[in-house]
Amino acid sequence: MENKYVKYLRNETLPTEFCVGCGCGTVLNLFCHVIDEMQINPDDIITVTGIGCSSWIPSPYFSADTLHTTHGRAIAFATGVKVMKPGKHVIVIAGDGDLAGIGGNHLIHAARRNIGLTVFLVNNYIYGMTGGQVSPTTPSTVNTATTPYGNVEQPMQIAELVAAAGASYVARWTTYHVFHLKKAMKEAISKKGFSFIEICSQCPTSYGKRVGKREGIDQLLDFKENSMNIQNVSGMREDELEGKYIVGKLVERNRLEFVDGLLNINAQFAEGVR
Amino acid sequence: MENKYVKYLRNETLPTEFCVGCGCGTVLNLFCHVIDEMQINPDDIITVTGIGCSSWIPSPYFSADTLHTTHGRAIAFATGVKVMKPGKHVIVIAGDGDLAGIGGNHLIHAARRNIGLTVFLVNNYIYGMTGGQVSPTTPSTVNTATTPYGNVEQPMQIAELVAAAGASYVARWTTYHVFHLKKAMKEAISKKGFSFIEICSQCPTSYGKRVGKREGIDQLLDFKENSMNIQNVSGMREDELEGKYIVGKLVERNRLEFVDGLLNINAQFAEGVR
Amino acid sequence: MGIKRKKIEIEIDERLCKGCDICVILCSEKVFTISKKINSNGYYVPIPSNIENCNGCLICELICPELAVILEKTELDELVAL
Amino acid sequence: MGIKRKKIEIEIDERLCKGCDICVILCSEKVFTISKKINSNGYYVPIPSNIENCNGCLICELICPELAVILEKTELDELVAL
Amino acid sequence: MNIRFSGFGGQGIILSGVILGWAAVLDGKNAIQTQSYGSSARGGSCKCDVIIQESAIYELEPEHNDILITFSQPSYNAFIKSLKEGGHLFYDSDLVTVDTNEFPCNSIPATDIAFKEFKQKIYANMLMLGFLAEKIRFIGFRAIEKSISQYVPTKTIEMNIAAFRMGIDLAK
Amino acid sequence: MNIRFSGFGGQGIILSGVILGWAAVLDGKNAIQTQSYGSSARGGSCKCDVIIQESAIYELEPEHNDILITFSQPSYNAFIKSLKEGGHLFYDSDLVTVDTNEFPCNSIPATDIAFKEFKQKIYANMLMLGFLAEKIRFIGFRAIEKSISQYVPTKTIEMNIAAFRMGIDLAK
Amino acid sequence: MNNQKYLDSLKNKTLFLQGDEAAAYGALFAGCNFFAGYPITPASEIAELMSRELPKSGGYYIQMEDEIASIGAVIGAVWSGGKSMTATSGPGFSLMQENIGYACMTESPCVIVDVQRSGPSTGQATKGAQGDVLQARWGTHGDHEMIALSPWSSQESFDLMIEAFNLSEKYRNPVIFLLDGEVGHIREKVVFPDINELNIYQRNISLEKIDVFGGQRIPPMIEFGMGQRIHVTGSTHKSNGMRDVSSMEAHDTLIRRIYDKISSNRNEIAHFETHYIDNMDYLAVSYGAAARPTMGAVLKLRERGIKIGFLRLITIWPFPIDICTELGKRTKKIFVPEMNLGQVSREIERFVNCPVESVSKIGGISHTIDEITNYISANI
Amino acid sequence: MNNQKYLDSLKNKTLFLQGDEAAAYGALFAGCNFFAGYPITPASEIAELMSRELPKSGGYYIQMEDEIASIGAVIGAVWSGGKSMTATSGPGFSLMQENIGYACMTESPCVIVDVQRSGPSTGQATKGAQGDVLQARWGTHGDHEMIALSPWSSQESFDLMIEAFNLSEKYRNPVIFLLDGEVGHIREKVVFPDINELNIYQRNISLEKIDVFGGQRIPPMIEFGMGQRIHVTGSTHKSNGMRDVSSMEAHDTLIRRIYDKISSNRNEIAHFETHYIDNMDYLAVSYGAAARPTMGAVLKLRERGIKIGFLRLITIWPFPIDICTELGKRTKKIFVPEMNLGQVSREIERFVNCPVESVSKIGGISHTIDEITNYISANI
Ligand SMILES: Cc1ncc(C[n+]2csc(CCOP(=O)(O)OP(=O)(O)O)c2C)c(N)n1
Ligand SMILES: Cc1ncc(C[n+]2csc(CCOP(=O)(O)OP(=O)(O)O)c2C)c(N)n1
Ligand code: SF4
Ligand code: SF4
Ligand code: SF4
Ligand code: SF4
Repeated sequence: MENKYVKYLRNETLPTEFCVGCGCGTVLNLFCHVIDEMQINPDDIITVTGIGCSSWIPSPYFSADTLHTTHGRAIAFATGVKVMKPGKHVIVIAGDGDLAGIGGNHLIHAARRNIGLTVFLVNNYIYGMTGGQVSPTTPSTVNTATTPYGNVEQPMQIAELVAAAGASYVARWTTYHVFHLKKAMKEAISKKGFSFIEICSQCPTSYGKRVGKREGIDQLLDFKENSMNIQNVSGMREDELEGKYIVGKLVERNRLEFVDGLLNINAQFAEGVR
Repeated sequence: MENKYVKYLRNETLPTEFCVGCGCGTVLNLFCHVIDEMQINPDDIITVTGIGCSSWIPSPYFSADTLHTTHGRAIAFATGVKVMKPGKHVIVIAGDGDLAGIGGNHLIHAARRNIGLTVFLVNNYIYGMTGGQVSPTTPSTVNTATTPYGNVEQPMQIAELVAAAGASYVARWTTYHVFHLKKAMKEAISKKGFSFIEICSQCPTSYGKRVGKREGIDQLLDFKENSMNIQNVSGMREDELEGKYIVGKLVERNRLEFVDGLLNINAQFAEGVR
Repeated sequence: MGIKRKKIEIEIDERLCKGCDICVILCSEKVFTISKKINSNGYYVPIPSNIENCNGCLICELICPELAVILEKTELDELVAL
Repeated sequence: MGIKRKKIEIEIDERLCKGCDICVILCSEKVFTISKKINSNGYYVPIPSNIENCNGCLICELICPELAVILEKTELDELVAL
Repeated sequence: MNIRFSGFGGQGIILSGVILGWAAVLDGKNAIQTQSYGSSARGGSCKCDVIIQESAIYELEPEHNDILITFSQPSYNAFIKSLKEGGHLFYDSDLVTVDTNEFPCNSIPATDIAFKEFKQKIYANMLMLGFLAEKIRFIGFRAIEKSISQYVPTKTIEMNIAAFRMGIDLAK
Repeated sequence: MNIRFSGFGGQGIILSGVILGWAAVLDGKNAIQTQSYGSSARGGSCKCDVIIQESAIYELEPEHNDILITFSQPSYNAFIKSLKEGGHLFYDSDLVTVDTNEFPCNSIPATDIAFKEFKQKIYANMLMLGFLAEKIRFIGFRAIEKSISQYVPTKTIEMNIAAFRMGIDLAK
Repeated sequence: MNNQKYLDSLKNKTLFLQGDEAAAYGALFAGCNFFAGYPITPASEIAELMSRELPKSGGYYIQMEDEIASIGAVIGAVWSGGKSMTATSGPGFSLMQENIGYACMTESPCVIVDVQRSGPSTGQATKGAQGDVLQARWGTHGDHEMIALSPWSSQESFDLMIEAFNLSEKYRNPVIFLLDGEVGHIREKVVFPDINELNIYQRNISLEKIDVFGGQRIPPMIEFGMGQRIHVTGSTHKSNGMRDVSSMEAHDTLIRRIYDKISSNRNEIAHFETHYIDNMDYLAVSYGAAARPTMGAVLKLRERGIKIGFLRLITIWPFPIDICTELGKRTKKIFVPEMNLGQVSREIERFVNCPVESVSKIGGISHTIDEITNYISANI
Repeated sequence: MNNQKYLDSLKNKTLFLQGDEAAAYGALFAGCNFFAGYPITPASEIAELMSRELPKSGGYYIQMEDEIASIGAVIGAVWSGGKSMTATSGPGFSLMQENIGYACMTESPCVIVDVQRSGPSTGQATKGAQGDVLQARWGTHGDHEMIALSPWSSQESFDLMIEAFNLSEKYRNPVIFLLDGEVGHIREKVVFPDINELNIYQRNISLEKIDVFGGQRIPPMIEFGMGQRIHVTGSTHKSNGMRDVSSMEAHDTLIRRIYDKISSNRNEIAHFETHYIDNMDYLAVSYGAAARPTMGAVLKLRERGIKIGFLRLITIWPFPIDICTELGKRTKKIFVPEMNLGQVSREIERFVNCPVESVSKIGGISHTIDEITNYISANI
């Protein structure tokens, strides 16, 4: 017998190559549930991804059209896809290093442009695939393969940044919050315009072991214990929020979607050159 | 007789090549005043810049060490400069296209890293040097050389974005606000950590003429009439703020400066390999 | 509308499970126990030994990183079932 | 501490001025007037024709994009000056 | 025949060249037009070259010109050297002071006339074009007028052609 | 002599190879060590090759191995083909089932012993190294012990050497 | 208005166009319906024209945040049914290199215009050059082949752009359109054809499930949204598109096929033009802007009785080896006027035994006819 | 601890190091005090070692947001007194191309390591290759020369890195350190020297005001903070550094000087090693990883009585033309084993008249000695 959501996967690629207990699998699992519950035909989905463990969630596992691009460029490629296929769900899933590190510029500009992509950024606080180098989201003071004496940089607050850049929908959840996250994924996919979820996820191999959480479950329990809903944090000091995962919906608003904007222009010429 | 601030310029490069009435010259002018009033020896300044009209403010005009880099990369180059010369004032001046368009990723990461650079972003709402193509800050609906039927994108709120990215000091002023801007420049230069001013500036040649403001003064008067201090806008709706320039200081806070962080690590080895 | 009774079946897909034990630990009703049996990929697949305790919260099925938890929830109409 | 009296001199640097007239228009005291005289670069350099009206706000000097406004403000101590 | 138009950005220099080049094509000749652009189009001198030939044109950037038209002192200074021996110089007599008598000179105060007659300095270029076309009869007036009407904004066609014709008259 | 260590990531496979290679160098021989890494080090089989020779080593990736050490069934399956005729197979008898009798086989339940004797499975690799070193006497025990003490964390040197020596004993 | 109507409205028109503009119109005639770009001198005119014309013909123009994003969007559009292109100059072309390799690896048909300017680095931004010829071939990492074309006039810029799209679709490879700042900015007469008489290569699309990345030398494409759930990756992949990054065979098969599909069709892809080669002692080889004064010089030299032939390259990559080899045997010396320090001249050296002399000129001003004439006269 | 003390602590040590690690230690011995990079397989080990060791020697490590930023920071550091480097692999190397051109144009000494992996595009990320050899020469736009070195062992990786820094400083040019994934990841014995006995080229810095960008073939540098208010730009500049983007002469003078400072010193920069060339019928040419099995094959072939010589290139760019030309005259055929589809073999073709045969292997596994031996045996 098989889990009924496995039908959404490319069966020949299973079991996944993710490490034991990796959160990427949970994101994949939830994504299947969401597609199922929303009754979306995978033929109407185009997934776009970059390079990194998290990028493997859609590529190769999820069975839909899949564009596995270069490191950091998923959103740029997805922009071309969405413009030519505005009727499809164009869904980008990739890592923090990929989308917010090297790819940060495409992220903020796509949010600003409000192009109708759905982006799930899997933030595992590290460069997983390359073996555990510091990422833009690695908390300060953590030792990684390239911060052997502790990280002196501040971690990026990606969801807040994307909200400031102009996205139509922004939320943050962790892989522990499977019910909330599932709901948020549905909202994000339904939302017209640029929608974005930062998913805090465990990486036992490359991150967890560096913070004394060697098993996937250890980080999950950390998510469980240290999450706070965004509605409850206003007024709290930066130091009070350290080590906390601020979850919840940050933004939901309506603005002109980019491809609609282009289509409006083209419509002006529908009857002749103006 | 000569204006006494001209001594801060490379005299043989004058008069500037800026168009008549361009705001870049005002930024240059104010910068000279600031250096003079702060009694900073230009030998202690290293200016770093990208490609574009605004990048010409330091290069070639301001007489200090000048690193004129590739388009969008000024902050990346400046990072190497600051790490090796933490005692110097490393000042980046460039345009919106350069620093927030192609260079947006370096901008947000430098802000996050909180490296002690001072960045003056001259926002003229257009790609000036290349002849008036749409920029990430061009207001919606404006016709440019590459948006002949109106811009369908939303303009980027750069100062807000840099604030969200983690900068230590963020302000926005216009070239009309010479006194405020001068003061802000001083604050930015004095501030430890990443400091940033978005300077709204007129570009009669490439932008002004497209919005019916053909002379530099026309845009200056627009700045004068349509600016609102950030302290007075909270609670206002997006549509009420359209066409307004929100000026003032957005952020001032203290965080560990990046190069200090590196120096702390090196200090641990001052007496031997640990 | 009658009272519903739920019938739940749980199985773990041996082919897919990697023995991370997340289901074991996060199940509030302790439905799963760690096994000693290795599957062909070298992983210890948990055993859903206390299915009767399951409250149908679905967390195991949703959170399993390998889509290995097979959970079938059949809702039986009490009136009919009686 | 006595009362200060300001002496102001204004000149425009012909070499640098590009005739944008920003100083002319933004000066609240109408110190400058547009000229008909072209400089060697082909620009019309304004004339600081009403220096006596100057209130010393400095905006012309600060805002001139060409650093062409030469403004000398000498503060004379009233007591000494008397 | 190599013709160079020169002056400040905003004086319609490049448009003059494009119109002339296209007129030459309409007249059955070969023509290419090139221009200087970018930062030098903002501050300093701006130029626009047109080569017109019966035969195929293989040269891209003429070293020397047969005709130089200039609307500003800096551009005159910069380009007078490029004029061939025996070449013709055209200039706006209000804006340019000529310091050589090597060349046959033709000048009108085009900008001033334009402002006086058409209320806008911008018509100076068409005035000069007419003046040039009459002085050096190498492209048919018809072709030039057709070219003008294709390149200027529809609303200004009439004015531009009027200016062009006035230039012709001034040359007579 | 080409030696391949193989198993899962986390079993200390690569460390074994590095220690052996360095020991060979300490023993005055030439040695190179290579490993597979990256994504395949996470999921599937992981391997570490060591080439030891008296003469200079020009080959980089041996096609065939003289010795294969394996700690998992998948890696056994993957690499048994790489073993030369007459090559020696070493494996953890609890984790690997051998389906051929082409090769001289040497096995101990290293992981189980490690867990029982040293409370941690991770010492299985040093047990196996000792076992191998005694069975195939090609590198001095001294050199190996010196290499171990340079490569394992200071606090675990003693335990690792104890495991190594127990491996030797088991082979006697 | 759809593409057909739009193109009908341009039928047989004659215009006075810059090489850049002609290239853009060529793209529209070729069926280009997606352009993503970033402004840069001297290529911005292409973007500007496309932003104005594409909406009229039912296509889409987007200005991206940089050149990397531009080429990314272009490739994304290709797989979503677009005929797509971008245009840039040296600095942007350098930035695009990683994703140009991706386009090669995924066999994504698209056209990348590089309007070459005087480099390296920012160089002389407003001056033309031919300094990116070898970069067009070798700019991205790893083994690959490349198609690159270089027109010498506005009319050829138009015509060749259609050919660029055709080759790109036919060989499923990116095509580099190597304009130079000179040709890009000359304005000259261009005559448009009747679209109905043009030969536009239609993308070879399979409606059935097939191997999109192997099985045949140039497999047909399947696009997104066709329900085939294709997998496109720049990692080494099997013929069905699925990643296989550890097998030597998978890599060898894939890369050699991609390589061979171009190099084995060299003679079909390689366009050139010859003049006076039947009766020559010397040979001039040139292309793009430099070919014009070279042609002028050849005419002059022949007038003077010097027996010189002329080979004008139109396709630069894959390099027209056969014609070079053959002509190399029949000439005492080859002169190669180029606006660079000698790039095509190097390639020629591989195939001939006679001396090859680069007549190089840099600094943004094209050779004059006299310069080339005199140089050749003095060096024969 | 300062650099001197740190290096003293490493004096005469023997370690078992990967080629990557050896390269990093080489850089530390050469005085490298700034590293900016971005992780990528198979180059990450260099960054990791530098992040650990640089602080000990008083230097600085920074991980940037991408490779473009990394090379940018490296160049910024150079002008601020740093001896600086970065390390990447193909995808990152492609991204760096624009700023590598900037480094050439501004004559900024720095070292860029490219640990080549199997491409194009993402290819086989964990497999080694030699596919970026021509990219190292031509990857950036515009005319430029390049220095590139390629070691074949961990020890040479260490030694050659010191040479890389020396050449970079001496010629004021970026140096590409062309490691390959194979050599980068082999672990073998490395013996460190005594720093005091090493020849470290000290940057030529002028304390007086001089022309930093001209006047002499390789002008001394002036760094930021010396009170000289220098002007550094990637646009065409006069010898004093000030931009001059319209004069042909300024460009021609600058670019030809930058070009000639490398190419005219070709024989001083070009290192190679020859074996058995005095008595040969055939010649093998190789470098980097492929040179090892080639050496093994040459030994085997000679044992079998086949008179084959071996030229191992250490410097790839500027290409060692003279030795190739000379040996080309004395051999019937040249065999070039490379882990690519033939890159150095193409360059050799320019200079010899005998047949040049590429013995190419791709797919991430290096040639075996037998493969090369058999190939050569079968093809002589
Ligand atoms: C241009 C380029 N630079 C670097 C790499 C190497 N690389 C592969 S994945 C990765 C980062 C992975 O981190 P993240 O995106 O956070 O994904 P994760 O593996 O942590 O899920 C990097 C740097 C690459 N493939 N391409
Ligand atoms: C990589 C690269 N892409 C594009 C360009 C062309 N370019 C030069 S300046 C510029 C933009 C200028 O806009 P901005 O930075 O806003 O400065 P402004 O001229 O408006 O002050 C561009 C796109 C370039 N030089 N390099
Ligand atoms: S390295 Fe981390 S992110 Fe990657 S598969 Fe393993 S646990 Fe998951
Ligand atoms: S184009 Fe605009 S920004 Fe550039 S110099 Fe002119 S006015 Fe200033
Ligand atoms: S959560 Fe899934 S993979 Fe983990 S032990 Fe349970 S069934 Fe197995
Ligand atoms: S503001 Fe300056 S440049 Fe403008 S007119 Fe006045 S003095 Fe001249």
